[in-house]
Amino acid sequence: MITVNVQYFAILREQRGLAQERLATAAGTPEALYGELRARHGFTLPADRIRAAVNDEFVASSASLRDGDRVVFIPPVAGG
Amino acid sequence: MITVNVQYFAILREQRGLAQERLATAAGTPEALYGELRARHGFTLPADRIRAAVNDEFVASSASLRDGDRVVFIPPVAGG
Amino acid sequence: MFKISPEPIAPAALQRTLADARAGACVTFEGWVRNRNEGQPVLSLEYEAYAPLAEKEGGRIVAEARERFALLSAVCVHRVGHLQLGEMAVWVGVTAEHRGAAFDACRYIIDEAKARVPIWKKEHYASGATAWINCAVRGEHAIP
Amino acid sequence: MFKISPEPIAPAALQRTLADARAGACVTFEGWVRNRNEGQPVLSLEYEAYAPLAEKEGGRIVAEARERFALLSAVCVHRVGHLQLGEMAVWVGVTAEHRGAAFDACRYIIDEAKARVPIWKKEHYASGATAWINCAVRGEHAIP
Repeated sequence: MITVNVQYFAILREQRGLAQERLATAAGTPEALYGELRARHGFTLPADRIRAAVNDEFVASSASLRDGDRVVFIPPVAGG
Repeated sequence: MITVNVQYFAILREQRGLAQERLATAAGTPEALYGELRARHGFTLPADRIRAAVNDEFVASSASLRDGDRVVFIPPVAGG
Repeated sequence: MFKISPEPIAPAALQRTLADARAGACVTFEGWVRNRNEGQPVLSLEYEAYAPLAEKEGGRIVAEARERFALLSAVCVHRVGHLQLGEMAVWVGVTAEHRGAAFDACRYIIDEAKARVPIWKKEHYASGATAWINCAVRGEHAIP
Repeated sequence: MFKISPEPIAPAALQRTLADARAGACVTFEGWVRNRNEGQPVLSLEYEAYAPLAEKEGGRIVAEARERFALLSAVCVHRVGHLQLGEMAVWVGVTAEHRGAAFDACRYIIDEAKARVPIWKKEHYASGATAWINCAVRGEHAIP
């Protein structure tokens, strides 16, 4: 188990009901962690429409998570 | 013979040394009139680089000139 | 330079930072909150950004534009917060010796920013409904 | 709307005339007097227009842009007189619902204006020489 900090934005923040949380997980990748959180919180966006960032950089969804990482799941963007 | 008003701009104004003049001519078209004035005043631009306007509208260089027309010879433009 | 701004964007001040005696062309793009989207009346828009990564990714886009086009300078500022109709959501300004590079770079920056920078917008409709743009999923009764 | 202006161009006031609740995009182009042209140091520029026909032909260009692109509004103002480095020679502003039309129309207007509107410019060089741009002829020792 590792402990990570997860930040939520936009539709994920609303569906989770909070902007960040610290949690323990057995997930080794952003993809696995999103699957776990989606099942727990009913996120509507499927994994293939989400990108991941760790410590303020984009990463592959299969990247390895480490203890203490700050993880952000990025819904489809819509600036401008 | 007809009498026309000719206005000069930019390089033609400088080469003519004035901005407008009233003159009598036997020229029946802007092209003929430009040829006459070029010979008289030494305009450097050849006729094929000049466009003509009569009474504030572009016209063909072969258009008919009429008594009282206001004629402008338009050097290559360079706005912006 | 790419910045996220919780304050209203001040285009005149931004444009003054672009002044350069070598510049013959300045192209700007402004994105304004408009009153309709895909046929629905819109009342207001909320913009939210993941600011640290948005500024990094935006900075990369501006750097790419400077590599691809013969620019003198380029700036993009994106607003966050709850914006009313007519307010400015994004400003892009570029200068170049010649206009072709300025137009191409300005468009490159806004196109890439819209596609890549982690900013989201939520539309508030006259009907009272809201929708996060691009976040609807098949089967939902939401804005496609 | 296309105007010839002997006074300095006031872009903020012009841009306010473009405000429209339907507009999502505003693209502007500014042409500035730059300090070099084709390698020669430039000190200042004189612009001269055949104003009545320039405004007619410019108005036709703006009307063409409105026919070709999905615009909400379009304005172009071209300065005349003796301009110093950094001064604005021309301003084009367009609004549209979507940015593609705004970029395309802004570029169309400035490209066509430069090619068709009877405006001339004379460059004053550091050397003391001057040249009417595009008016050199073969055999002259002038700026090509």
